Amino acid sequence: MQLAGPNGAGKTSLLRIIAGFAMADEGDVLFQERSITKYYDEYAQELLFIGHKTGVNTQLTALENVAFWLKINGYDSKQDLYPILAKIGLVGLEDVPVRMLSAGQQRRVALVRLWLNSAKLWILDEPFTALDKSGVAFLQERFVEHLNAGGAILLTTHQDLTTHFSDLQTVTLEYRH
Amino acid sequence: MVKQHSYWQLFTAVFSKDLKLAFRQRAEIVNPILFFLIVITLFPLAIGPEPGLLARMAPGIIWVAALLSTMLGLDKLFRDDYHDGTLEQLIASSYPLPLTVLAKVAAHWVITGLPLVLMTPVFALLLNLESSALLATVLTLLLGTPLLSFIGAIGAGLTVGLQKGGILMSLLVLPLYIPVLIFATSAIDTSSMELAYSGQLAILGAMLIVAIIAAPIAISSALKVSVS
Amino acid sequence: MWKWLHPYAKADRAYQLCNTLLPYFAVVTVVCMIVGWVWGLAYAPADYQQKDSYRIIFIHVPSAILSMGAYSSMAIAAVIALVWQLRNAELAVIAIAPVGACVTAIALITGAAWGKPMWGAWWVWDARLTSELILLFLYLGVLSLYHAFEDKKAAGRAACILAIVGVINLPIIHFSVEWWNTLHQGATITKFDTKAIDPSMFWPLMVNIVAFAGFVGVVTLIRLKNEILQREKHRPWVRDMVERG
Amino acid sequence: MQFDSFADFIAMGGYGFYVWLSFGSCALILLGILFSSLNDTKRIFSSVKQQAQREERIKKAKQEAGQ
Repeated sequence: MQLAGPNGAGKTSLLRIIAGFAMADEGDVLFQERSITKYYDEYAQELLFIGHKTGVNTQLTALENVAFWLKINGYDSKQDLYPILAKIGLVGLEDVPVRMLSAGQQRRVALVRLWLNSAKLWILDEPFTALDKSGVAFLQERFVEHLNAGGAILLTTHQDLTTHFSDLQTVTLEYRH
Repeated sequence: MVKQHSYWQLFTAVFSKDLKLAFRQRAEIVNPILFFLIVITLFPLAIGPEPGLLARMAPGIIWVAALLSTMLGLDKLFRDDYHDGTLEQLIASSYPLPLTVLAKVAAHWVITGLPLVLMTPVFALLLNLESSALLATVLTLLLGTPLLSFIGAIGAGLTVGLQKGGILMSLLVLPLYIPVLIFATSAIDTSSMELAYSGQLAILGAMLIVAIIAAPIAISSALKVSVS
Repeated sequence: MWKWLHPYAKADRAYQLCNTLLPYFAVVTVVCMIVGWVWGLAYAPADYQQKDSYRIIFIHVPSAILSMGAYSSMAIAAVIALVWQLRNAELAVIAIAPVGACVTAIALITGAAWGKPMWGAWWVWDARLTSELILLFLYLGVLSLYHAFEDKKAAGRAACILAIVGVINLPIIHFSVEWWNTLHQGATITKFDTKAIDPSMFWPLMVNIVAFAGFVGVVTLIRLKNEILQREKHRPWVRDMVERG
Repeated sequence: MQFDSFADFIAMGGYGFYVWLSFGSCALILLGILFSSLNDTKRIFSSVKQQAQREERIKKAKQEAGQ
């Protein structure tokens, strides 16, 4: 599901409301017919959120950041992360404090989570920003894998995804004065 | 990628991450202690070096200095996590937020509160504190500083999203510190008169337990408000 | 105008200079330290009034002098760094600060330990000890300011400015503390200045002062080499020097 | 030698505690700053080596990707 619309149309705030970070003025968000405000912990089990802010601490290294994220989501953090970091294009930068990396590389450290989770619902806010050609293709491959495994993705992006995803639904938001 | 839940793993993960960050930037540990020392040094310069006078005022001076330097450290408690998005990940993680907050405040106490308690006997020499009152001072600080961290973290959680949060946080938090200050300094005074001060310590201990249970819940709802 | 200073502006030349100076400083320091301590502790005559507790003078006075000396040389390096834009001088400021702080801490501890048998209290708000304590704060201020910056070039410049501001304030602080002390003279009688020193005590004191100065020099040179390496980490001359190891 | 025996030397005319406290803490601090500086040198050397290895890893990965 793609959320489209001009800048400032409220795409990001809608995403944050659905992810449970913000309160809607009215109405409620249901996940599997249960309101996320009352059952947020169960909802959080199945949620993966990557927003504008990467959620990566600049003082720690990429390895430490990913290991920390795995631990706070209950995954096994002892696994070898070097191959996955290499796959996403961070070879040689695994043990460098993240503040030394470029914006694109920092986003890749955040995006590595897509390969390391079993959440059903992905909520991604402009995942393709600051990624080069190979990065975008790589990410779309992962999306296909996740969809085939029965997962759901709600994202905002300015990329044209229709070529890659035939059954893509789009919701367009306009300004409401 | 199966998820197994161990609350202990989350607690240690958050706790050790904050400690590792603190040791990477030594300033986070040194600044509160230095601030504590400088505030203590100001008083004799202001009111004169007369030992008798200093000794009588020492408990109050030490406690006000400890209170201010704890507050100094609170500003950074959630600020970095808020600005780089880690706070969102913590909220959206599959663990309850109060537990994460408990770990963060415990780490904050170990970084700022514990060094104060350890340095107090040394700095108390500057104020010529009687040895009978020294033990009481250390005990009240040992119980008091975590209490200050928990209460202060509520203020920090509420103001983390605001630009000029620092001053506002102290205005919110200082009134809440007053009961802690009253019982702690009265405990030290009674101990300097060689009387039993276990009553005040018990009250401080009770406040601490209530804070450990109630504060994380208040802090996590404060954080959810700040993030939205 | 400073023609002879210019060649050492290039980092590796400065690094070589430190390397050549280091052994001389080290030898002077070790010799004077051993001679000074043994002479002061074992052979110098006891003070008729304070008996043997006065032997602490042999490290308290040198460390007090060096704490002021290190701060002023740090301030001079800061002036050179800011006025002539000499980056190595900026590194020197960062190299001296920690050593100066340590020497000041020694002066404080030895001052307190010396004061205890005389006045019965570990800490007495005596004029010299108070200004020594404030000097420690100035050092720690420069250090924490330097470490607070992410970008090390800006950090160096900020530390230089603070060092200069500090050195201008030093006499003012010293004067006001002296005045504050005489103001409250009635409260505590603290005569801390050393009386006329007869030669038998004077020479060991001199040796110790040279030893401490040498020590500050040695550690400053080591730290200066570290700072140069840290700043020039990506340069080829550092890389092949590390390979040579 | 001002002292008759080594025991007197340690006693320092009754002020031994203070004299040895100051000399001991002085030696401790001086050695502390000296070794921490030497340790910094070692740390910088190893970080330069680590950086060289890191570039090695990147070059190797590029070659593998190149084929």
